[in-house]
Amino acid sequence: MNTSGLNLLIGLAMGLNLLALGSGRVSSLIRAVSFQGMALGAMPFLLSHEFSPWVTLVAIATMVGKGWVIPLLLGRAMRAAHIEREIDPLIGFVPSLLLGAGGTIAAIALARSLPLRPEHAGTLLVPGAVASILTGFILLIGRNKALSQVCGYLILENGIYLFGLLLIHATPLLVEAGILLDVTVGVFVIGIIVDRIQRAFDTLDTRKLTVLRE
Amino acid sequence: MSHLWELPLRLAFWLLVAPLVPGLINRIKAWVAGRRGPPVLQLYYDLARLWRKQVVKSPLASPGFILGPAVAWVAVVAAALLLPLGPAGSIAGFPGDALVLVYLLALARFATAWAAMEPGSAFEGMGVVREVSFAVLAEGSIIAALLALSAQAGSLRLDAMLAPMVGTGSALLAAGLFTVLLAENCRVPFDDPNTHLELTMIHEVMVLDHSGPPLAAILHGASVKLLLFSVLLVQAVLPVAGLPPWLAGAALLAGVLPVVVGIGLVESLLARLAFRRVPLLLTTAFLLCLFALLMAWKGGTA
Amino acid sequence: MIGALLLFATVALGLGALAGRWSSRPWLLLTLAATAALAAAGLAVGTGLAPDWDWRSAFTLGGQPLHLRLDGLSALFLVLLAGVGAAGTAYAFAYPIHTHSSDHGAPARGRFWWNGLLFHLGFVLVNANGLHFLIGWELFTVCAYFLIVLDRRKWAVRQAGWLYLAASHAGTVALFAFFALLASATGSWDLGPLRTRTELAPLFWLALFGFGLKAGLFPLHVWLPSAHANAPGHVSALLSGVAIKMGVYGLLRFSGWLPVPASAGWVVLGLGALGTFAGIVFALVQTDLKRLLAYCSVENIGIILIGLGAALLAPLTADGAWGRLALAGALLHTWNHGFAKALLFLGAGAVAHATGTREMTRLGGLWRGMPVTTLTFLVGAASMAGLPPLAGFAGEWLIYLGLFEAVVGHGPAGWAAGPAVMALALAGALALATFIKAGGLVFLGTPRSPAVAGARDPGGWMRGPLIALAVLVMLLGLVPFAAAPLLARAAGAWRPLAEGVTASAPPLATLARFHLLLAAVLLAGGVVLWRRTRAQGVTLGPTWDCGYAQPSRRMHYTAGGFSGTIGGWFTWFLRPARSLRRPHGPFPDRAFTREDPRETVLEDLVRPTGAGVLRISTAVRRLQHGRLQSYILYILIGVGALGLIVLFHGGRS
Amino acid sequence: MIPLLLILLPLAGALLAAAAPSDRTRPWFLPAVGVSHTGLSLHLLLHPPVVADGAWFGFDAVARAVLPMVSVLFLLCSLYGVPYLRARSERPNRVFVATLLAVIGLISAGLMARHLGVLWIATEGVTLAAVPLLHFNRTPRAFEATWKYLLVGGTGIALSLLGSFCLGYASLYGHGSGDLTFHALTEAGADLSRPWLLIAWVLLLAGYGTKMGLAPMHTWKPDAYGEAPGLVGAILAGGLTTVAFVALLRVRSVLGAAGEGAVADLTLLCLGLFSLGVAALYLLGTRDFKRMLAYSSVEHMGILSLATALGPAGIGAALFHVWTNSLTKGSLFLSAGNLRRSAGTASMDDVRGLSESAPRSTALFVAGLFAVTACPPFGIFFSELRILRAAMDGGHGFTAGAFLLGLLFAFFGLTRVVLGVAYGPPRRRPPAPGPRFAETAGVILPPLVLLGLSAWLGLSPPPLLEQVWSAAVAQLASTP
Repeated sequence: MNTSGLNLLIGLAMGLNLLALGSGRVSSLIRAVSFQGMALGAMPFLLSHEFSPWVTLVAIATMVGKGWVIPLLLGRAMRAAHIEREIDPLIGFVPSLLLGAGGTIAAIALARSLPLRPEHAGTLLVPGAVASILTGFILLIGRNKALSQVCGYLILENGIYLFGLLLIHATPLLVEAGILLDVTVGVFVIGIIVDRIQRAFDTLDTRKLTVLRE
Repeated sequence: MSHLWELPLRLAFWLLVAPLVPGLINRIKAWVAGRRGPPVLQLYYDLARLWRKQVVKSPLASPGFILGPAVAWVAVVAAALLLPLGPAGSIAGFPGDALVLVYLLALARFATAWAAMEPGSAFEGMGVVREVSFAVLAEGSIIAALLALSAQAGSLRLDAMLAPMVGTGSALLAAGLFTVLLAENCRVPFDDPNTHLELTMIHEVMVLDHSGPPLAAILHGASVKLLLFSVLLVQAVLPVAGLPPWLAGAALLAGVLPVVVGIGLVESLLARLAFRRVPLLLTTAFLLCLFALLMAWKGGTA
Repeated sequence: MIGALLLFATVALGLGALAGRWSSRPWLLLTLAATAALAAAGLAVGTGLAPDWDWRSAFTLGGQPLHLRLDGLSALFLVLLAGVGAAGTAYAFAYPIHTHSSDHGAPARGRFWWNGLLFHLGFVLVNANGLHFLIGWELFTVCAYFLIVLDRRKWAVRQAGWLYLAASHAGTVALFAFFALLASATGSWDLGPLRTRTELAPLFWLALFGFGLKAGLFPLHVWLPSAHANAPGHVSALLSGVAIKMGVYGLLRFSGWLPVPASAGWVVLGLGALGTFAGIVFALVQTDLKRLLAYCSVENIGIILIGLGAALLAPLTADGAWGRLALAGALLHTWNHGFAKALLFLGAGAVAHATGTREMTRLGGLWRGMPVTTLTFLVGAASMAGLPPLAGFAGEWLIYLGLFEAVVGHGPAGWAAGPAVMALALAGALALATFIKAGGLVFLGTPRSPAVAGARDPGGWMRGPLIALAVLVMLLGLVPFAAAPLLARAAGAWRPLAEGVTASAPPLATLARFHLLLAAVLLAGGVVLWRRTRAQGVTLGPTWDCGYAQPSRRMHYTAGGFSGTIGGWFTWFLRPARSLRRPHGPFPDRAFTREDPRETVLEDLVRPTGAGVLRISTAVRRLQHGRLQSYILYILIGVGALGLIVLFHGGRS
Repeated sequence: MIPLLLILLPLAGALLAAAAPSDRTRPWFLPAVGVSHTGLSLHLLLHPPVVADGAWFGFDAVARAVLPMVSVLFLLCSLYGVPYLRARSERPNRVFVATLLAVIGLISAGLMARHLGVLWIATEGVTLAAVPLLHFNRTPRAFEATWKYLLVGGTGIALSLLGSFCLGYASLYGHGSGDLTFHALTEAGADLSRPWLLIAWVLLLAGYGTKMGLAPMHTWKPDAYGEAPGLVGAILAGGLTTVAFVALLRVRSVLGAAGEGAVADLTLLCLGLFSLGVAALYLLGTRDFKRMLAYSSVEHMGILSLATALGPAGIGAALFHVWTNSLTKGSLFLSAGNLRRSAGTASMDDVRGLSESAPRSTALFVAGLFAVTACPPFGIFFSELRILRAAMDGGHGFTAGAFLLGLLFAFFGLTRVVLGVAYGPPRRRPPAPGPRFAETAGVILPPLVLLGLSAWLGLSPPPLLEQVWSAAVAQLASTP
């Protein structure tokens, strides 16, 4: 398999994480997510030695779902709700960036200490996964706009997908496909709910969504 | 000896001798004050007169107004009969009769207080309150004293308890019991039996509304109670029971007289205490009895 | 035979509960029949006509085979339950709850829960399986709760009910632990004598908390006053007469079956003495008739526990006879207090129903309109004040004997017995003051309102129980030795070595002779004085209020004023709520001073603690503030914490 | 093949229901599926099929120990659902019925899943399918609740997926074939790489713990349960949480096989006690009787988790508790739904004296209150007592004490709320909009039957169930 190419893609994804953390414009955030989705979609090809229909299917589905459909959905919602940028987020952009960067470094350090199979030892899969998961959490916790949180959730899912690639040969692809399907559907549902909320509250600012409390 | 003629004898003793005591006390007070004072037998005359008078009863009062004094009188007399008389011992001694005696006096108090509540007079209510309140400490002292005696004698029968060697705590016991006697019988410094300022009275104010035979019963009961306490006190301190009958009789007399004189002197020399001081004095009596108890308990390690 | 009686009682109670939904008369008959059967069973075993009854069935409940047993101890309490139960049933038949509240389902509900309560009380008494004991215990608490809140539209009633429920549950939780530990130590839920398993001794503390709370042991009595005060008359009667005695039963049962720690006797006796004294002081200062009676129950539980404590201490001395005397006294007092206090509560219920108030200061002069209630109340009051020749004195006298002998024995137990005697003595005098206050303010003097003046005795079905209970109390006092065999068998069932409690028979016989004599003489004295007075003639005149011409009802002694003197001595722990308005100027307008008694332990100890817990709860609830971001952060924190635990543990292993 | 029917039948029903034209007849799909589902699972309960070790789905001992309960619960909820949906005729119920059926199918799948990935898929499926049920009322509050449910739940799901990957990698690293069936993982046992295993456990515990609603991952529960129809609350509290709990049980058995049972139990114990305490504190203060039920559910999830930590006896008791708790909670949710509809609100600040406006439902609610606070003769009393004994037999004195204390405070809170809204003079409020709520047999009987079942389980637990539970314990505690 093509470790250097893979690492290149993962590095790209990690860069996109930082971009997502630093960008105040929701549109660029969505764009970062879609690029990351595409990058992820390409990875199975690099991982697999020989052509297999399943792998292709998974890859295509990923590319289309993560890279195209969902960003489209989010973009529509964004335009419907007239959200241009994230105003005073809970965790500012600079702190988010620093956190993300620190997290990435920590992830790499952590990955060293974890026992890995030889064929994975060289790849950035684990650090990339951890970094993306961290980025996702930062966005989920630190942003006010529902859309930004959805993007955060997507990045979180991407991180997990990266980690899943470790098992892509071991586990039957049926499982992979199912998991992928579920994730996609999940995001679809989230998108729909975002849409509904936009109509019900005609805003996507989660600061308005604090009626239910003790 | 057989109870057949002993019971009437004792009854006669208590009923007939008792009214003498207040008379004697009054005599001594008069003597100290340098007056002639009422005759010694005054109470007998009063009782006889009251017994023949008719009764004035408040329309608020229930029959309990009449029956209360009766119950009180019977209870006191019964208590007196439980008390052993020197070598003659007690007529119906049984373990624990000491407690029965105390609770008979409580019964008498209950009946008097109930009767006093009957007419619904503010003053009598006041008397009742004071009576039952001070009784709390007095009763505590008596029980403590009895406990001391029984610990000393190692028995719960009055006749055994009252026939001890002169115990270590006897002096304390005597002081304590004498104070209780004064309180229980409403003498100075707790109460003034012949004042007429209702606000200051305890016992007298409770019987304000009574008249005629019930009042007679109350007054006579009071005198019996006084004698009972004096006899109890004497026997608790002096080893009377050990002596031959005639000597014992003399000793009893010789014991009761000083008590009576003491009461008289106290009444003539002391002034009534302010009511808020009363609990203090009674607590002192209580403590005296408690110390007596401790000495008796630790001293007579059987 | 016994089994048949109990089965019949169960069936009758069940049918009665069903019938009571629709009509009251069949319910009355069935329930009375059930109580009769219970009484028969209890007496048969208690007096020794029938041997102890032990019945194991293959029928399982909650996976446990049913195991019932009726021995002397259970029998004693079963008879109490039957007696009070029957009286309460007849009373409830006439007691009109729906006149108090507007919901007309109340009487039917009352009948249903009443039968449930009777059944479960009996079930607790006769079963010998820990699981079933817990079931019965919990269910009788629930039934009692629903009976307390029968009149549930009233806020005070609901408060009292909830307090009762909550406190009881705290006790039940302790019993959960007790029985579960017992079961896991013995490997089975079956109960029975385990006197040799000394490692079980510490369990006694759990039992003391659980059962003591139900019994109204002094610092744990907080639920008792309001519950008893707010329940309907017959319910308070059953609660105070029997339900709190179940705590006593539990303590007796398990201090007899299990070994107890060496210090148990000291603690029980000390708590008993404390409760005796504190209870009666609180009772004295109350202004609400039923609260007064409730606190008096706290006192009497204390007296009973003094007896039990002495019995537990007795083994310290070579000759434990005095312990047996005290135990017999405690058992006898259990009966006396059960019946007399039930009588008093029924009477208080009648008063409250006839006048619509429980405030003693608003009552007065009821004797004219309610002669039967007055007389029966007088009997109960005298018995509760421990006056001869009534039952109250007999019990206390036995306990006194035991304690005196403990002191006379100069053993170490004297250190406990002496103070206990003092507590008993002071409590006796205070009880006298208390009941003079209750009787005098409620029944004597002037009626203080038109409603009170118009009050009349209740109907026959409510009068009957009063009379019956009064007669019972007098009989118990006059012939206490009649109870001696039951006491002996009960004590024998408690601990075999206490079999010699027949030691209590001779003194009781003596006392009985004396009581009979005294009663006769009292009667004679009364008659003599009465006839003499009649002969001399009685003229009616206004109360001679020291020449005050117009004694008005405003001049009566009030409840507060009556207990003012003694209350003053104990302000430091009574801590009453004072409000005072002094008269001002030459023509002062309204001025007043009033003291309201408070439940010190509840309001100054329990409530602040609860407030503290609530403060914590409020702080924690703020975390649920509706912001999604923090919720996700919580998840991260959770993951981190779990990770740390794993790391830490991994580091160790 | 029959076991798969338990999954396929409801899913087919869902498709048909989605296709069915009429809102009036569609609700009858629920009881139809409910009856057949219950019939199937009871049949399987009596005649358990043999399950191949490597099978991805299977009606194995564990599924057999809980699935019948879910079927029965669903049956009664579906019976309740018909009159409920008729009363809510103003709403189209196509999506509701279809997704409800899908949910029950996926719950069955989750309970029968013997493969880590499949289990995760099923759980995720249930989570997503439940979304339309939550915002059935279409109120802004409902949408907000759904939103939080989705993101919090989604995060949990993500964590459990990550955990599953870690577990898979643990087996892969231990030269496993990467076969993720629990059987294979248990076989691998000590070969699993310890660090990955522990990481996996933490993530799975957090993830499935979120689904169970263990504190501090419980935050979605009060909102979701408070806004969803009572019927949905019953299914979620009785079904979804059960799936998550069974998942944890299965994973826990893998750790046990790998010799890491001790640390797993420690974490379960801490999480359980923490949830119990937090729930008790919330219950002391909450003022809404539907949110109250959510916190009570958190409390009982905590009890399950700490019971699981008490070894085989505890796990047996926990399985018993799953039954009693789910049935009782179901009854409570249904009667609470009735009360909510008759009062128009669920806050005890506005509601009082329900015993006079809706006597039967109130009686059921109060009875349910006593049932859920461990009052005999209802089942929870017996299951909690069994847990207590397990703790004491195991010498966990502290745990037992904390457990009892938690129960006590929870009791204070629950009684405070329930008795507060049940009794007293009713507040005069403007009647709730929409058709007047009537206590028909259709909405009274199901909760009543559920309570009855709970009491029956307690008073005479059928020996068959006891055997089934011990068999499940045997399977879970099997260490090669």
